[in-house]
Amino acid sequence: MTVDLGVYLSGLRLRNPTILASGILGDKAQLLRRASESGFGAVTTKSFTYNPREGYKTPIVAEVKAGLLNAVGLANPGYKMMRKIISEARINGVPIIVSLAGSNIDEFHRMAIYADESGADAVELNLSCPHVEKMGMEIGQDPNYVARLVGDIKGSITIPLFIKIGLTDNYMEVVGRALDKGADGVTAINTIRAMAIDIYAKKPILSNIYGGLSGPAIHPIAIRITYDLYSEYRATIIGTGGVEDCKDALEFILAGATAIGIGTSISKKGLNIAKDIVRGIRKYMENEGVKKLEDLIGYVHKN
Amino acid sequence: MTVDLGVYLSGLRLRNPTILASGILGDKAQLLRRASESGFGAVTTKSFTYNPREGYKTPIVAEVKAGLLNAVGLANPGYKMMRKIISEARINGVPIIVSLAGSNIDEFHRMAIYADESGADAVELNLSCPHVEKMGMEIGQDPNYVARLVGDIKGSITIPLFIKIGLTDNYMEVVGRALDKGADGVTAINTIRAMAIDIYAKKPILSNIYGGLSGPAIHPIAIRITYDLYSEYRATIIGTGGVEDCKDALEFILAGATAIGIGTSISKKGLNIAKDIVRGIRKYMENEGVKKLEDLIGYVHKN
Amino acid sequence: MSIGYRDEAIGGESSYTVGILKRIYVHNRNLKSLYIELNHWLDIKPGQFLMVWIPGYEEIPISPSYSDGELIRLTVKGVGDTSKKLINMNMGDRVYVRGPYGTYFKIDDRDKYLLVGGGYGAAPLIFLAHKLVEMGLRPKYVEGVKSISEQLFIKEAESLGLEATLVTEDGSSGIRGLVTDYIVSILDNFDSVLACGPTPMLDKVLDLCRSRGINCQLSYESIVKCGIGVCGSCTLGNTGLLICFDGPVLDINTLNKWRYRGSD
Amino acid sequence: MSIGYRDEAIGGESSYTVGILKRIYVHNRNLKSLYIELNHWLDIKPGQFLMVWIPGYEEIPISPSYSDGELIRLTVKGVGDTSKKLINMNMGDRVYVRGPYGTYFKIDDRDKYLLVGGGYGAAPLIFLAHKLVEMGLRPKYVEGVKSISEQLFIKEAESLGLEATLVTEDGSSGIRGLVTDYIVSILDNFDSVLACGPTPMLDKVLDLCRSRGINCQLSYESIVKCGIGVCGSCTLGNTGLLICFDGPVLDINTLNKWRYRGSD
Ligand SMILES: Cc1cc2nc3c(=O)[nH]c(=O)nc-3n(C[C@H](O)[C@H](O)[C@H](O)COP(=O)(O)OP(=O)(O)OC[C@H]3O[C@@H](n4cnc5c(N)ncnc54)[C@H](O)[C@@H]3O)c2cc1C
Ligand SMILES: Cc1cc2nc3c(=O)[nH]c(=O)nc-3n(C[C@H](O)[C@H](O)[C@H](O)COP(=O)(O)OP(=O)(O)OC[C@H]3O[C@@H](n4cnc5c(N)ncnc54)[C@H](O)[C@@H]3O)c2cc1C
Ligand SMILES: Cc1cc2nc3c(=O)[nH]c(=O)nc-3n(C[C@H](O)[C@H](O)[C@H](O)COP(=O)(O)O)c2cc1C
Ligand SMILES: Cc1cc2nc3c(=O)[nH]c(=O)nc-3n(C[C@H](O)[C@H](O)[C@H](O)COP(=O)(O)O)c2cc1C
Ligand code: FES
Ligand code: FES
Repeated sequence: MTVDLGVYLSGLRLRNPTILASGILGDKAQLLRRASESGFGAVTTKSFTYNPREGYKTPIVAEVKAGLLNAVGLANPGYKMMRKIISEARINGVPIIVSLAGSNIDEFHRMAIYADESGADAVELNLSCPHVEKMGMEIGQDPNYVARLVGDIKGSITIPLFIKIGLTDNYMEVVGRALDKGADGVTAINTIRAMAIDIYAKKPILSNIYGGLSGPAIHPIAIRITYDLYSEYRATIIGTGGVEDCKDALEFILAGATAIGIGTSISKKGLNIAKDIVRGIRKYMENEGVKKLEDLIGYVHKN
Repeated sequence: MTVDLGVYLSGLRLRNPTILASGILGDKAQLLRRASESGFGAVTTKSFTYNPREGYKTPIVAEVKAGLLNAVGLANPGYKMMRKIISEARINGVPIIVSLAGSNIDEFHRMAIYADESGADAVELNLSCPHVEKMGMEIGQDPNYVARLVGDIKGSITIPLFIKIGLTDNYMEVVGRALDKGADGVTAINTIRAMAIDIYAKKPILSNIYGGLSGPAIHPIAIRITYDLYSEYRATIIGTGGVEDCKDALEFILAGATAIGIGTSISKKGLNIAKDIVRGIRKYMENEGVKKLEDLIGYVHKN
Repeated sequence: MSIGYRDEAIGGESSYTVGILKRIYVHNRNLKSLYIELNHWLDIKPGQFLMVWIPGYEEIPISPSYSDGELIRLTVKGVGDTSKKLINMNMGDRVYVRGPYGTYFKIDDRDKYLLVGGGYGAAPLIFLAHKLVEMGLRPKYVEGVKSISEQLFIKEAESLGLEATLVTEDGSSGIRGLVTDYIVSILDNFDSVLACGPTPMLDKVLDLCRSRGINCQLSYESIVKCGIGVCGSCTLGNTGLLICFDGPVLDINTLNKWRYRGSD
Repeated sequence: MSIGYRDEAIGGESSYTVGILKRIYVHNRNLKSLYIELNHWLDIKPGQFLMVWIPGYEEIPISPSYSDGELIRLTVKGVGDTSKKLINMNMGDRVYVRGPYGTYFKIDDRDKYLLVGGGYGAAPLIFLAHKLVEMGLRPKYVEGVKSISEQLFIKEAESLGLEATLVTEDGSSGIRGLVTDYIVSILDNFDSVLACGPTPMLDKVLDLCRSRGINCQLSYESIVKCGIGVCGSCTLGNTGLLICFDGPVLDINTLNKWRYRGSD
């Protein structure tokens, strides 16, 4: 049986549903290119900010039992570098999604237009960084702000627009408003604000004290949010959080995701994880008699 | 070196900081008694509701990589049974904390008074059950409601009052208001709403679809919340979430917890986990030259 | 016929192991043995139970009546929605199992064992009989049922070379009466009784063993919901023993320590 | 003197292994070897690195110059805040380490090895020398430094029974010049070069080996922040190779595959 793993993500054709999540190896062209070569269906850049950012001092990560805490601090070379990065990163037509983290609507707007002009295949607005002041959760929690932001940008760019949300009380409202204003899809979810203390040092591990929790810990929460968004809005979703194997990925797809963001597990398994997951999904489809992966999107809502 | 593991929890003397978390084996007298005998410093009952509840149909739990999902559905024999349970459960003076889940202020009020009259050592208001409508998160997210609730009950009972919170956007405000109204402490945190899908069954596993995520997954989030509450309010905190060993417990104490709730890990290690954790904490204190455990409470804020 | 796929092939872990119904043996309309192939190997010891889920129905605890790790046999009586659905499944249908959970029968190869099963409680005992015979032991197998139509594993026990006795309440076959009455006469020939069945039967076996100072291990039932020792629904009588965690197989010392006097 | 406690005693896992400074060897005021006892055993292979954290300071990557799993030796040059703090620690002070991370020198016991260390880059090579000698091999050990005051492990290499050559830029001891110039003359006697040092030195070694068709494994440095292959800060030059994940030890085939032409 030949099976089709390709998906259409708001108009973008992906050869398979795996996407390199934003911030993982994503601020250098050669790493994005390597991710594409390693089998990802699309790649996301690290979030660009208006001005370059050094990021936080080390320790910027803390390994916890159920995942990873990070406080990289949006280290990036500034949005002006994206043109060069996009052109050098492009290979074999693998779509490049540019992630943006502005500190106000104007910054977001300019960066989005620049991304469009620079050849990005889509833009993802990071509304949910849990450890950087003014560029994080506060934005994503305000439905009016998000609606204005999306409305504003949507009128100025030609490529698909995604918003990236985190776990907030009102994500349903925020996403609803964003979709109303023309957002093409939702990336769910970002890391969750958390903390780790070393009991011998008797200090928080991260130099920034707080970090974002990712990995297996957040997977069941991301599944819930994906399920909710699909159930209510039939939204186009990039399900992200704790994907380590094809079962985690398939859980997202059944819940309603069109594609799957992969981040933390790359630190254990390297970029080849995309190939492994794709192989697993193919095998699953053969076993379960599913010809087109797209038929599985949101399947639990129909079953 | 002799070390003192006893703590004062809003006036209650605990021989050690471990507390059986609400809902784990906690609706039967003989199980609460067994927990006390097994070494817990205090025990919490399952949340009582006004009327008896059957709970949800099975599956009520789903094991995920980073922890456990549960949707027990607040199964309990109704608050009238608490008197009998408390009297049969009492042993060796181990404090019994009665957890309450009302669907309105009146229910909470009546149950709290009844708990006080029935010999409970403290009352914990469950404002954060993530999978039962009208008895859950909606309550805990409304600072005005919580303030009224706490003010109302505080005037009517003589025993310490704790509120149990979950992960919400405004927990700082909610707790601040509750403390203003005289709440004696905070139990942080409850489970986080989440979901699991079986990829072969292609259905949500839990009969209730949604469940509460507990275990290692939520530990770094609970640490963050404990840290925040201690940092801002110097609150008395029962740190709860993903405690599997003495390191997890000590992390809570250093972050600001006076005592430690233990739930999910009992399914792996049994009730003897309390003894193991106490032994580990003792050893740690000897090694680190700490005479009184109370000296470690909130230590990272001073270090 | 093969299972069609192996779990390992796709990678990753699930909560449930998938089982596919391969063969059905009908003891009677309401009591069947289901042979189920698993999509990955499980190490199940006689006495332990699985939580068996049929999506759309509930999840119920079942102690397999046989397992080689990949092929398991569940012997199920239809008593309610889920168990009835289970015995009315079709070939090729799937069930989802998690576990195994709980304690199992502990074997000491010097012992002379008496295995006593009541109703579908015979399930873990015939599984155990296979293991004992593999170890070179020759336990006696006793099965107590209401009537001949409920007979389960007498032939299987005999084919293992064991002395097997059927006791029927209505005398339709074998010895007439209650299995607990029957074993009184033979109890003194054994070091240890291993039993599973309805609670009143087990309580009676416990009394008999207590009064004669004979060892026993009893597999009790109760309402198992979580199966993993957190929900508290499965206590045995008034004890603090959890059937899913401390049991289902409980030995006489544990029962004595908890002063278990039988569930009324 | 003992470490006072063992990690296993209290149970559970931490992110960091605690190390206690037990002994300091001063190569010079700005270059020291720290002997550190760990509170639990780590399996560290020569070439791998640890992330070393001093609370209040940063966390930096260090490749141990020796490890028996419980006692490690870090040979550190003070270049910035954290490394300077590290070499100015007192006995009994603690450091926190995680890892080991990254690749290590792969040994094939038929090979004739040339070990070339530049500055503190000699650290993983002297560790490797110990292992090679244990395996019964006799590599040649070459150390290149600016001046005699920076000399590190020549005596240690000799005490292992190895032929060891010191090359100083200023000629204050041993052979005068650049270590890369020195090895040109002897390179053809070896099957494989294992080297660690400043990037320009390694780039030169790579060129030499490429032009002569000699195998090499080179341990490169770059800015390591996460250490676990997620942050992307540690790429080698313009390649997509991560020093913390694909490296630090990279063999010539990998470098060729990525068309690595040296970092400018
Ligand atoms: C350790 C253990 C091993 C078991 N092994 C077997 C076996 O090998 N074969 C077999 O046929 N049955 C076995 N059972 C019993 C089986 O689990 C119940 O018959 C089944 O749960 C009933 O579910 P139902 O939905 O069909 O019926 P329901 O409509 O739920 O109930 C019918 C009857 O079963 C009892 N019951 C309901 N739920 C449970 C539950 N979760 N646990 C226990 N009893 C319950 C009720 O009290 C009622 O009497 C075992 C039970 C336990 C605890
Ligand atoms: C795999 C590996 C093994 C190493 N082994 C050793 C060793 O055995 N002994 C030793 O003395 N040093 C070693 N280093 C170098 C050591 O990590 C740096 O000297 C240290 O990070 C500088 O930190 P600082 O805070 O003291 O100085 P900073 O003030 O941070 O910087 C001083 C200099 O070090 C460079 N640098 C800064 N941060 C890093 C970083 N995270 N990684 C690499 N370079 C950095 C800067 O570019 C600058 O030139 C190793 C580096 C790597 C990558
Ligand atoms: C080291 C690291 C850096 C990250 N940086 C960003 C970022 O710049 N922008 C963003 O939107 N998300 C960022 N994230 C979040 C991830 O894109 C992803 O949403 C999250 O990690 C959950 O997926 P995972 O569990 O597969 O890692 C980062 C995550 C990690 C671990
Ligand atoms: C099976 C189960 C039932 C629970 N029932 C309750 C409850 O009735 N009331 C309550 O306040 N919390 C309840 N909780 C939440 C726990 O008390 C605790 O806050 C949470 O599980 C986090 O701690 P843990 O990670 O140690 O389990 C329940 C948790 C579990 C796993
Ligand atoms: S079934 Fe839940 S504790 Fe036993
Ligand atoms: S240091 Fe972060 S990827 Fe290598």
